Amino acid sequence: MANFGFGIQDDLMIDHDRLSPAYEAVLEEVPSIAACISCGSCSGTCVAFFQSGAGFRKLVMLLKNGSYDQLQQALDYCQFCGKCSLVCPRGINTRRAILEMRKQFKTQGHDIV
Amino acid sequence: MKKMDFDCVIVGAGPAGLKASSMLDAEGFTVCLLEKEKIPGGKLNTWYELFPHHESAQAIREQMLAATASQIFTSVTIKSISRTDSGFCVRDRNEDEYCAPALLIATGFKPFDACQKEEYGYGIYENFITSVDLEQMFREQRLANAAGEVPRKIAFIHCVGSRDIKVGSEFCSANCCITGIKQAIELKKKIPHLNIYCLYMDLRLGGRFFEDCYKTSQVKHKVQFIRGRLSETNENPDQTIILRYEDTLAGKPAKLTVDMVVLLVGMHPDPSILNLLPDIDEQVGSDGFFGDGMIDQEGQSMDDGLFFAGACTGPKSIIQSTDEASTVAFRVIQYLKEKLHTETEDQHGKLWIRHSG
Amino acid sequence: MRTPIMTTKASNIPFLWREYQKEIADDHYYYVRSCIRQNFFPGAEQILITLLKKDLEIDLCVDSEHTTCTGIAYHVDLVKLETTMTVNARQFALMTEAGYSNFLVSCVTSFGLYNEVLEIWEKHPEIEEQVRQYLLKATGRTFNKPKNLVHTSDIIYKYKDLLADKIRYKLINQDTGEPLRVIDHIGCHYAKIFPEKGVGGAEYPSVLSGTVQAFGGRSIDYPERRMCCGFGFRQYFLKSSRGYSLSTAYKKFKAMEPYKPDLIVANCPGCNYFFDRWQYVISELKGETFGEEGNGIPVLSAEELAALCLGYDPWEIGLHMHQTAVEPLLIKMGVRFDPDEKYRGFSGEQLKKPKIPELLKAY
Amino acid sequence: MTLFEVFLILPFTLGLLILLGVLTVKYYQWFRALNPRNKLRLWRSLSSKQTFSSIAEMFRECLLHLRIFHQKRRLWYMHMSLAFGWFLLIVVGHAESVFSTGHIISSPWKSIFFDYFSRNQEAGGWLLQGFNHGMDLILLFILTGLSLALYKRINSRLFGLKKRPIHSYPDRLAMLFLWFIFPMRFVAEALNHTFYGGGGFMTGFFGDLITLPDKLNYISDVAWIGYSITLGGFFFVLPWSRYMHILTEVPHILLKNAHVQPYQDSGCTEFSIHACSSCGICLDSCQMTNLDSCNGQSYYFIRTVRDQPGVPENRMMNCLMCGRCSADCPVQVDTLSIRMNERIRMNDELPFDYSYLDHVVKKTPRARIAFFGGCMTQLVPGISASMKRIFDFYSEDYLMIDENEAICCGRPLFLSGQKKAYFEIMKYTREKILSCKPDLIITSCPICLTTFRNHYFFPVPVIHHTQYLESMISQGFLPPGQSDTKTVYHDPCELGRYCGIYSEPRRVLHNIVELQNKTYRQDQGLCCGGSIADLEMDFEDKRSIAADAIRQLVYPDTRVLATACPLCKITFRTPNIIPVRDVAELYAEALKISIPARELAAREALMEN
Amino acid sequence: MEKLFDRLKKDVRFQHGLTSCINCGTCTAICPAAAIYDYDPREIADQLQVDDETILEKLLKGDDIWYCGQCMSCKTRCPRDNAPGLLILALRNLSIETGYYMHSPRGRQMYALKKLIGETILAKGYCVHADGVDTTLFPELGPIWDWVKKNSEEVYNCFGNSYNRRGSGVLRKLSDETMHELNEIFAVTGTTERFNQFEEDALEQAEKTGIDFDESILNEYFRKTYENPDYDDKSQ
Repeated sequence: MANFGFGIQDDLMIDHDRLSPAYEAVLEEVPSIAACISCGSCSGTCVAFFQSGAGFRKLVMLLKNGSYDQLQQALDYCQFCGKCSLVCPRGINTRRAILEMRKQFKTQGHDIV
Repeated sequence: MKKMDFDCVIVGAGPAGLKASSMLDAEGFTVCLLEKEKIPGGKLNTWYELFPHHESAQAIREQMLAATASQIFTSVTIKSISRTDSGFCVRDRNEDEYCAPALLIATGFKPFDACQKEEYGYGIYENFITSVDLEQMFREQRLANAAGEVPRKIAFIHCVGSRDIKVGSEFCSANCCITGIKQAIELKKKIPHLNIYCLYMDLRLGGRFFEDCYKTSQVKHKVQFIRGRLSETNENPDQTIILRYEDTLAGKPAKLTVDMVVLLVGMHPDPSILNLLPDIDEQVGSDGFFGDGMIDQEGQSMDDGLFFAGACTGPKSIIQSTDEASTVAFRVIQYLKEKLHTETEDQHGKLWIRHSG
Repeated sequence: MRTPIMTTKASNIPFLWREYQKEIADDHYYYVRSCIRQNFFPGAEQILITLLKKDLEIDLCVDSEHTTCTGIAYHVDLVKLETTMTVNARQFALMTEAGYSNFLVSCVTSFGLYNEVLEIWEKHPEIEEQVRQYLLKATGRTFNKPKNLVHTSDIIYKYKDLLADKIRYKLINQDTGEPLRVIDHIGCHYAKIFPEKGVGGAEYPSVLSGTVQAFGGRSIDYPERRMCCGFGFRQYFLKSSRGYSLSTAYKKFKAMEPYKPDLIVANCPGCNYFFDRWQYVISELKGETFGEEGNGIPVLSAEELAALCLGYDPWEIGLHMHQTAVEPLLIKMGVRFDPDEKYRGFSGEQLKKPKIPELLKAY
Repeated sequence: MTLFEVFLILPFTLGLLILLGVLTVKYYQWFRALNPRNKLRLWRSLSSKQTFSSIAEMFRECLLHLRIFHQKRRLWYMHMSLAFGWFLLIVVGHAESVFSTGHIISSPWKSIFFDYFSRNQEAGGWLLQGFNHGMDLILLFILTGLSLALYKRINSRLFGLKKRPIHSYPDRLAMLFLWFIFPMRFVAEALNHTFYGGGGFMTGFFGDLITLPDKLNYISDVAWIGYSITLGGFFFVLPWSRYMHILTEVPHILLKNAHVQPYQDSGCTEFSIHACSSCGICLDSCQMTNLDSCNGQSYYFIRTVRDQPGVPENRMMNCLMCGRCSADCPVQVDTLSIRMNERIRMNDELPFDYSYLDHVVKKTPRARIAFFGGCMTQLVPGISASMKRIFDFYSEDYLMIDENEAICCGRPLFLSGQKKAYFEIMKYTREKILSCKPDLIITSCPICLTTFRNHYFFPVPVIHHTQYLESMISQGFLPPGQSDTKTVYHDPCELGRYCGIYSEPRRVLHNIVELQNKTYRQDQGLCCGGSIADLEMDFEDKRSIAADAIRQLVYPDTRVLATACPLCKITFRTPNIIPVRDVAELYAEALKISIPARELAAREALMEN
Repeated sequence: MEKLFDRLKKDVRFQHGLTSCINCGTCTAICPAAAIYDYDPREIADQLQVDDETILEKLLKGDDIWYCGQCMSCKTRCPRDNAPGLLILALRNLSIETGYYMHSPRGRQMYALKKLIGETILAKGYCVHADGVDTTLFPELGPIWDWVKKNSEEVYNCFGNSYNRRGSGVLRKLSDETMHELNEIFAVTGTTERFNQFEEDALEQAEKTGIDFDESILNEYFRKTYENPDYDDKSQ
């Protein structure tokens, strides 16, 4: 095939039609994550935020949108201190959810989509 | 061609009108309600259940009708409203005249015409309905898309015709958010396997128990809330709809395919009454609703016997408009008492008859 | 104490863009050309003149001294706004000197730009004044603002019914009798910047679809319809980011594929160029063609379409300069044409045929 | 020996042999599984005089159950009567047979079925009579306990148990046998008396009531066989039931006194879980028992560990780890360690990456006191602010280690079972704290304190801020202010049960406010419900536990609830019943003077010049 | 030194481009660039709502502003009548005026564009001219273009018969007066100056990175910036 010095780039658009099995799995275990209102209190208080750049609300979002690679990286930074669960206005059991996410990616690794 | 005299004429037999009338005739004043539709009840006739407690709109309507003893004239089309020395005279198409010292406007609001928001494709693609249409569906117990199938994925679009300079409405309609959530819950109750998405910018759930509704919809009914305003839509060959928006929390453009789209249309002022009223311009705010929305209610024309109540003075929930109606009714009563008192100085009998009755 | 309240808004009265018709003058136009089109589809440029002069008997001033509007340079941030405005002012000056007041633009980028400039002057008279100074200083010219600013596709739309009576070939498949499925693509700067400057506003502009229907075709609505062709100015002109342009166009092609279009009509020279050439590139890169049996989907501009339907010779319109072959369309429409004439030069000699792409068919 | 006798003995002997066989095998395996260090510990303690106290304890706890006695008297009597009574039955029974036969060593059944074998020999004087009566007395003693046990099934409240444990099937079967053993013995002996005489006051009396023709005498033989079968059956089921504890408590006590913990030691774990008698007292002490959702109490947890390979997650994770259960446990099973083992087994391998903390740890100025607030304290700025003020007041040379850059002590990771991750974090935190070369480390978070004490091995002393304040007071630096606010102090789990700090905060409070609960019972503190150890509970449940705890703690006229743990403070805030203050905050208020002593000194110096 | 924001506010495109942003994201939703680059017009509009010099400077020095494709779809959609597309123009303009554009590999490409388009305009009066483009720079022009180039006279003269000659047909040659006027305009309005700035900055950069640089249009520096702006970021 010819080489033009440029090519067709893939689309970065988020496809909300694509389901996220990992999200379903976590939701099964921790139904309260459905109550997230993305207020960001969690990110504000997170001790690892300056590094991971992802508070709990973003973890949930990444999980929902199925961007697992980013998610995994951010997950590994979590120190599990549980401040997020204390500040959460919706009383979400964040630490349990994060534990569950870690499990998901330990067992299933990158290849779940 | 007949002339009828009352103490107060109320235009619009919706929640506000009915509430006000019931309070007025409790005080012994003779009131008439003018309704342009065939039956009284106003928007209550279009709603199915009311937020936040899912009360039946019909039941509420019956209660309100039962509460009032006033004369209700239906299918009245007002031709003109004129200010006479003894108050107001409302003339309808067949030249009947309804005259009274006090005139209360409770004409309510007009749902935004979603066709104006063309990029959303209402009226172009078949699987688009507005929240009003959905209420209709609920009442007729037929929830189906254009092809007559039960939908599997539905999206609710918030702020349609609200907070949008492009369709000339920069105000927030205040009630669409909760309406959407209420309808989402009702849908989920009726169609358990339905996937529901809400595309919102902010969720403005000021009212009491609204937040509870919101949380229930999330946790119990698994309604998914996506923060982003719908930008444009297109139809697939199979008549499903592609929604284009940004997931503003992720900061990336996103798309979603659904069987059916519900547009939560805003509450717009009803212009039909505007040009009928005398010296209208100073009665209307920049957003097209009556009154100035000031806490200082004197802004409402106490002095000349013209009153406004309900959703015609700004987006309101039913409870809000009835509340306003009762406050306004109270002022009407005061007004009438003063006015009739001054009248009685020349003709005493009137006052006596009135208060014996 | 009563507070004064503003009066009610006129914008509360409902109004549908779809039914919106812009003002298009009947006659006496000053014509400015498009850079891109002159290079890649010169036939379209030329045929329009004949079309207007001969078929519609419109008085058209074809000036040889007007320059580029610097639109491309402006959008790739090369020239300053002042420069662009002054250059445009010069075009207006030429128009004024020629004694015209209706400005006919052949390029959509220019069209958008002229509108923007006029808008800016409208809102900021001081800027207009300054530009007048610049122009005077640089060229000693003065100008009046055009009364009516239209794009070539507007005129064709205006007279579509009149043309429809004259046309020889309808947009109908001769074998099946079915109307041709036509994709219409509106250049972004035609109405997206100023909806009121386009026929039918920004969302569902009817400037092309209207014409197509008048000529008997069926205009089809498809996902990504309102998406940009992907020019992206600097994105395209720099090889490093040309992928942007290609990918965007590819997205559009994929979206229109299921509707099996017979023809793409665009009113913007750039869009024409990209839809024509990217089909070739995609075929080379991905081995993928979109039309029937590897022919690709023919791409025409409004002018070319009108001229073709009116029965002008395809080669006179310059259709042989398209990379994506038009012959399949001609055959469908039953246009009579002479394949041997395709590559005949100005001097009348038969030129050597161009190379054939690997996959995309050419005749 | 007649054929019948063989039949009589067989079930019992078989059961006994199987029991002994299984027991030896199991114990051997478990002992093998002990990790070497613990083996050594065990030998050491066995060879020391520690052993005697162990034996004493065995007598006290295995037989007399004194710990239960201190908690619930009725329950104690039930357990004690069965355990001690049976013990006596065996011992006295043996003595009886020894006495009657003459030889010291006699086959067990001789004593077990003594009355059967001593048929047709006429009463051997008053002593044997005495034995008979004694044995009857013991039997009666047991039967009363048994009847209580039966009644407990109907109404456990009588025994002070909120909830009756729901036993597993093998347990129920074993229990069935157990219940029948003594009635059977009673019946057998009674019938024995009817036909052959003998027996004591009770069996004799009931035996006389029954009047049957002599040709029916085989009935008594049947009864004896029944007795033997129940015994044998019980022995047979025992190793697979909770009654394993009867015997396992012995090694468990030995291990316990040798300071061998089940933490990360499968052998000791086995001994511990089998030493659990499933008495259900822990159900009672667990604050989550009131929540209908909960099934993670130690009783159920340990049983699951014992009976099935994998423990379901909610059962393992749904626990506050407050330690109330192990504190109340009559057998002193270290439930916390066992739980940790399970959690670690499940979550230790989870991925993590803390390399980024390299940037966090940086050189800090030297300071005498390093104050580590901990994550939770950051959400309760009042504490650290007060501590600052106090330090300034006493013009200490201190440094707020994690004021700007928070870093977790790692205990939450540990408690969730992610041990590896925990030790990784620990590296950084330790380094960060020591970076200021302190002589003393003070933390305001009991959670951190526990970790520091258990794993950090700091070269310098680590204390809780209440201890610091207490030392100040005992040095005579009494805070000037003394308010009469009626205050109740709540013992944080990790401060009390984990670190054994009870008196210090009380002494501090006593000096600054009107403390209402000066006296306290060690280990009886409640949990606020917010424990980071629990990963299952919903927010609502946590809140209800907190509310419940507050109600139990405060008096009608209490104005302030004082505590010494930021997490407790946060959790107690949620039910919004009573203002919650930290000891430090109250102390800081007591220091009314806003100018720190340092400045005062400086001024005085100025005056002098 | 005048504050950056005050300079930005002077730009009419900024005034028209931003009233107030409600972060609804309708612009990003249909932005072709956002679907291909890590780029979000909403964020840019949002960042410009506060007069923060540091944020603005970061924008001017960064890559983000150079991703926009100027399709202006955003203007149509915005419920508050903003136009991120115009903001971008204003930002790029300021970035060039302040010289910050040289901080971004994508900004530095201005030189290549000046070579390609700017010089064509000043030389011929067209933005694009057949003589300037060929299939080496623009391979997608395809075989047909090679054919056109080979027989340009023959092909173009069919349409108005004035190819590179005086006349009124396509690609006619513009009179010297016209070209002079055009150059004058560029000079008067300051674009000529800007072109020189591009040249100087490019030369400086070329020396810094040690890449051949000369007057010829296809010099190495041009080729590098044109084909891969990140050529020198690779080493870092």
